[in-house]
Amino acid sequence: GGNDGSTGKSASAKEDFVLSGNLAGDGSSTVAPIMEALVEEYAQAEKDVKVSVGVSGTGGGFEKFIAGETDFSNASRPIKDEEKEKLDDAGVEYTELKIAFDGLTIVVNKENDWAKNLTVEDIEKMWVEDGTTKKWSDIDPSWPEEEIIFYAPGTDSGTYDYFNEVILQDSDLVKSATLSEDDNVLVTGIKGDKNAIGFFGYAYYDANKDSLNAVSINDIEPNSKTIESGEYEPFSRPLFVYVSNAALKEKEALRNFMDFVIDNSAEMADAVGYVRLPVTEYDEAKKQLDSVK
Amino acid sequence: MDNNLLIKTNRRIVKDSIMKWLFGTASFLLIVLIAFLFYGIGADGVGRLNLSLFTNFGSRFPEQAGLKAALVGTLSLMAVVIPVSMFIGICSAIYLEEYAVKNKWTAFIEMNISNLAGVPSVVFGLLGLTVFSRALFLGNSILAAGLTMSVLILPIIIVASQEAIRSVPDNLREASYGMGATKWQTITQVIMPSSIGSILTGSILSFSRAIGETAPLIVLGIPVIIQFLPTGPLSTFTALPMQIYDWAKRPQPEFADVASAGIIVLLVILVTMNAFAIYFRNKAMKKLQN
Amino acid sequence: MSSIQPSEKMRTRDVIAAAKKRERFGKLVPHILLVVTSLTVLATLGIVYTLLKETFIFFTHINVSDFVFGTEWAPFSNGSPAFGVLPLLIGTLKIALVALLIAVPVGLACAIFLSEYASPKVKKIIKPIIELLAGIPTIVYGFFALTFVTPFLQTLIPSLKLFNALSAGIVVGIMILPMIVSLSEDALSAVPATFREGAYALGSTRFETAIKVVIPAAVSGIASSIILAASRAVGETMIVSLAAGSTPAFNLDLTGSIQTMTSYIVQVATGDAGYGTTIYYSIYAVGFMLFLFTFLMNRTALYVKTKFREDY
Amino acid sequence: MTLIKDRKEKIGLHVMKNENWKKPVYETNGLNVWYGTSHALKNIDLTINEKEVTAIIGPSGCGKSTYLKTLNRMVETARDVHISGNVTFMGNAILGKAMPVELLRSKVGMVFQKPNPFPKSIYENVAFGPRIHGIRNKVMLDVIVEDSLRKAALWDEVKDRLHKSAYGLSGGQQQRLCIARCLAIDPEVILMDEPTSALDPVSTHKVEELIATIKNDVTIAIVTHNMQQASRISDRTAFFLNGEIVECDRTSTLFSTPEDSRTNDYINGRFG
Amino acid sequence: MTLIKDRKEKIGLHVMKNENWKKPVYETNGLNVWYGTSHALKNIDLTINEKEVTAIIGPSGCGKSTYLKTLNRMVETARDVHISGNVTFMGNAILGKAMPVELLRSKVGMVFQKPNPFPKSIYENVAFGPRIHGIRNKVMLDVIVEDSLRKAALWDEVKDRLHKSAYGLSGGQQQRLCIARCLAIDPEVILMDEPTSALDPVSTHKVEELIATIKNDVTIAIVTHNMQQASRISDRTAFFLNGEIVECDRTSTLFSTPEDSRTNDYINGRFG
Ligand SMILES: Nc1ncnc2c1ncn2[C@@H]1O[C@H](COP(=O)(O)OP(=O)(O)OP(=O)(O)O)[C@@H](O)[C@H]1O
Ligand SMILES: Nc1ncnc2c1ncn2[C@@H]1O[C@H](COP(=O)(O)OP(=O)(O)OP(=O)(O)O)[C@@H](O)[C@H]1O
Ligand SMILES: [Mg+2]
Ligand SMILES: [Mg+2]
Repeated sequence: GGNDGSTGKSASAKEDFVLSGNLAGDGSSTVAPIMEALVEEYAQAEKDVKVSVGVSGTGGGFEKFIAGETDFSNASRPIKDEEKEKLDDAGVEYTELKIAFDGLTIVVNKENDWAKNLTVEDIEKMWVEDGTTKKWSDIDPSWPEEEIIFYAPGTDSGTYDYFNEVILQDSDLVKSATLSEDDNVLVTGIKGDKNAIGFFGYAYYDANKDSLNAVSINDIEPNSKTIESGEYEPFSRPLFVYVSNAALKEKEALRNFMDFVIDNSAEMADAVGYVRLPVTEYDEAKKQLDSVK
Repeated sequence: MDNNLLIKTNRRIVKDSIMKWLFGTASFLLIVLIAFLFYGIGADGVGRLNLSLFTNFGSRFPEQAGLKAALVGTLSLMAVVIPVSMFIGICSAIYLEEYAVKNKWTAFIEMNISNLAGVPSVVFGLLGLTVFSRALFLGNSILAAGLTMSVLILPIIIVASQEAIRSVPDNLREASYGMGATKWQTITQVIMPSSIGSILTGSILSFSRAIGETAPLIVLGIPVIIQFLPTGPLSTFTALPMQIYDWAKRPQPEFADVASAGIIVLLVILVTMNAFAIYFRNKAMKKLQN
Repeated sequence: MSSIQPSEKMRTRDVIAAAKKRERFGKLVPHILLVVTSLTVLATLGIVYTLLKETFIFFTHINVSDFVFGTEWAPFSNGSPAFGVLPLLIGTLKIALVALLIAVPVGLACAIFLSEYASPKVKKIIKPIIELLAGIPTIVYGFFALTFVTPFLQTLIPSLKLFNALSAGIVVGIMILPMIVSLSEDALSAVPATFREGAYALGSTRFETAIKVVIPAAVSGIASSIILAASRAVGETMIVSLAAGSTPAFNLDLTGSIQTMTSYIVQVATGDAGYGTTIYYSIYAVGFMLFLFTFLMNRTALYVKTKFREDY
Repeated sequence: MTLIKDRKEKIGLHVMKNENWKKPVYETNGLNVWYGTSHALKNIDLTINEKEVTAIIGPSGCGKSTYLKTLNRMVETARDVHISGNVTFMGNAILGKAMPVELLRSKVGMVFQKPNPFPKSIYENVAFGPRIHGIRNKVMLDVIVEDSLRKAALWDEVKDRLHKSAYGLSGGQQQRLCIARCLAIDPEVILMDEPTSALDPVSTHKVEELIATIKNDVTIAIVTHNMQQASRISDRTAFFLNGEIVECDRTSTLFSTPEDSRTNDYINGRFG
Repeated sequence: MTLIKDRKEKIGLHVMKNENWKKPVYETNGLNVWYGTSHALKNIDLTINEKEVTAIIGPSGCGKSTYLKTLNRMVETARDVHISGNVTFMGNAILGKAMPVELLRSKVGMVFQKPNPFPKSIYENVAFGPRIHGIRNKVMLDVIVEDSLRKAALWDEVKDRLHKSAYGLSGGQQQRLCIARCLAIDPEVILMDEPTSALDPVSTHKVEELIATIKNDVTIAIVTHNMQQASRISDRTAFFLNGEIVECDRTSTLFSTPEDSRTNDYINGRFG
């Protein structure tokens, strides 16, 4: 438990007091890289505030958040109704903060010189299970008559959830797809197979640009600009931090840290391969934070 | 010489040599495999083995990422695991070997220990989460993880200690009792000094298991993003295998090298511990060799 | 000699007083130790309680027989989530089977070599190295499987998927090897030297002695070592999570991605599934299943070891 | 030797006034010992006299060791042992709860067939007994260790390496060390179970000499398979067979004119 | 008996024509054996003659077992053993690579101090040797098993439970079973290392009788610590001390008029 009391003004005799305390967060591993960057920077600024962040997944994070074990929870999807209910039951009030976009990127093998662009409908046709074996030529007759090899994030991931929401719409994913919780594994898989296609977070594409091709969606190519502007639609999803109001009121350090998060998320998102939100979103978040008094 | 017998015997000897060669090759292959494994895992990480790996906390920059928190965390974890598991383990072994009368309860305890030894580590994680983290309000502290790991290796320590105590020759016990020593005196002054070497051997091997176990830590939800060192047993922390697991999942390929470097560090710790275990074993064996 | 008279060495009064004091303490000791020893029972109770509590809730959502006999495991499916545990069970068995196919022959060969052929010097070198293998964290093995074994096997079997039961099974086999080697070697070494002497003196070769005398005499120990190793393979988590994939498969194919009971637990523990959902409770049900499974295997090992022990 | 006399008077459990030559130390009446269902000792009646050497002979498995171990109740450390009958030590019944075994054993030393020094230094081996009986004083321990090693005729051989491991000693030296270890607790009786059967001729000779010396101060019961040894060193000899006493008499009598033909057969090597 | 004779003629390693009474089976010249640095046998010269019983006596640790085990090269199974010198068996050098140990041992049986039957049935124990030497034929095996058990004077006691575990037998029966197991490979020589020291008087007697019978067919070398046994059953006796041979002579001569005073001391029980 890292939520033992934080004493903001212990050195109140001095003018510039030193913040201290323990802050605990947990949640999505997708949010982890940006969170790590933020924590790393914050540790330089406030040496005595000890922030620890786990990566138990969005659900696991909420579980702890509900139990009152954490001060904030990272999520790669919006909170679910079940979780809301449990939070209500536990009497935990929270504030939802958006901190960055993760561009969900559809990628193909470097040697794939045909699939440069796909429409949302194409994607749907490819990825929804309908009992047939899918070939590239099914999408466009000029494309090779070879079986498509699918790679996708594990079904228990926020990325998958999001894909589900925008593409599958509660139909099932192609059964032949190779699923992995580890996105690096997907990268490796797609690199190794000419007929492969897959999707994962933009950060993983960003780190492997040299060896993978990203597919444009409806002629919009994924890059930080198109994602930030929302043009790369509907494949950019927001990443969230849920913070406990009670803890915010109680812990000076938490408020300080959250301010830091809002102020620096844009920069850190760029740094670790995510995409910053429009400035207005951060201002909105700031307002929300300030309203918790 | 009788030719027939000679030929038959020679044929049997050839068969024996073939089998020896076969068995020997199997053993040799195993060794090669280990070398291969070490090389395969470690090769990528050698480049990242520098001082900053040990003095830095985790970082978003692969070249700056370090193990400081994980290393200290693992050491702190062991600071809980070693005394707790050894105390309970040795006490149990002494009880079972020296005091227990064969009744249903001790038979049940023995059965229970052997079963516990076979419980998958991930299940121990679930135990730790429910009992230590939640019911005892220890959260994901060093203490919670330490107790979980202690329970996990406890059966190994008990069994190893039981064997060590059993291998103390009876004539030493006889000598001690014959002098009028009580049971407890015999245990503390004869049996323990004679068996502590082997007990340490078994314990060290089980500690190396505790150092490398990942699944229970994952289930406990041990954090990986930490920029500070633990301050006490109730502090949150991270541990080597968690850190390695996390790095290995990062998008940037450079992090894979950092993970490899972390694995090298972990393996070096294990090899060192095994070396100590072997040292203690040899010493213990020498001690009882009369 | 010093001025102290040896006559003062030990007086009966002191001896009796000291003996009484020790006796009082001595009587307490076994009780204290018994309490400490009983903590292990508490640990088991803790495990059973932990698992059962949430498993019961799970079974208020899902029918027991649907769980135990169901052939589809699709907890995240949007249309029709299914919680039939058999695919996980089959995945687990595939891993254990491949692992045993690797570990039993190699392990026994190695154990026989060490106990019957190797000189003490060679044994003294090889045994610690093999023990080292036992100490390597399974997460390390997991990466080994994924980055080394699978690519290598793919050159032999082109149809092999990136995640597959085969390479995970092989590496689990390597992981349990030291267990088989060391326990079987113990069993072989425990066969009294007089049996070997008897056989050698009749002109048997080492191989004949091993096959006809030593192994039959140690068969219960060897069998129990195999069962214990199998139970370890069943409970193995990280190798499988990293290298075998996470696609529950109800088939007998070894080249494709599978999911085991353990890797499902880790998947949910690190994944984004909602707290309080059926998925959340399902990991306890699977955990309980796993616990029962390994429990039965350990009981069997113990039974084999004691029931079929040759009394020499 | 007067030193020892002094101590003895102060310690005696049960002080006997008339120093009769045949004062019994141990009296055994109708002793039966079972290991589980196997009847190892059957109705043994035997008296062991003070400051005599009593030899116990008999073929393997006849119960010699069992009898000896009953005398200091070590026999009870085996599993599933049942004892009936009566054994008194200096007039006190030793079986049952009457006397704590630790007390009995601090009055009765035992030396085993295989020398069994502890894996400790020579000094620590000898000091072990006094220490467990509560003597902490370093000077006193030094005195006891030296005294005991001298009496065991070992002092000169080991005085320069008191703090080296006892396992560095030869088998014969180890056995004498075990005797010294016994002497350090200043026992009334020393029980010896084939103490020389693992020793070479020279060491055997030394131990036999030692027995001859210490029997002036200590009562000795010795099990041996060597008939000549029994006749050389003992005052009285008891012949055991199949868990029973066939004959017990003055050694010279038993070896020259045994009453029982089985005794005769045994001492003439016709079996065993 | 004729069965055996027949077989013997077919197999005989080194056929000797003149059936001289003193034909040597084993000749040992300048044999030295070291265990690591400890010199267990020093310059042994000894001849073992055909169809005689040669007894080897001496105190514990003098090298008796080591010598016996050199004769079938079992000594090499110990760690770190060095051997020099020359030993011939029926004229063939047995040390070094010249003769495979398996061949030597199929001509030389061995019986150990503690009976060591395999954890198999009585039948399987006796059939073990013939089987590994390639005899598969059931009828032939039956004949060999019965023949060997008869010669070991055990047939009548076990014929109704041939397929029961050998562990159901008493110690004495087990020892005779081990002798039968040896006889089944039809050896030229049987080496016996204190074969009766773990047996009761009656069993000892039976084994001694058995030795007296089979010595008509087989050469026997026996280690014993029982001087009377040596004098009862052996033709020649060798006295070992500290790894050396002190004396070797006809048994009657050695026991009545030993040349060496140490022999005299030993056989009169002055040590050991
Ligand atoms: N701990 C034990 N459990 C069961 N039986 C035992 C035990 N110790 C001895 N016996 C049996 O009791 C009988 C007497 O044994 P004991 O050791 O007293 O014989 P012994 O005369 O000392 O023989 P040896 O000369 O071989 O030492 C033997 O039959 C033996 O097998
Ligand atoms: N395997 C071994 N390793 C090292 N030393 C040994 C080994 N076997 C015997 N020795 C030593 O060699 C010497 C001769 O031993 P051996 O067994 O031949 O004596 P023995 O005459 O048969 O004695 P016993 O009557 O006790 O059986 C002894 O000092 C013994 O300690
Ligand atoms: Mg005895
Ligand atoms: Mg011997």
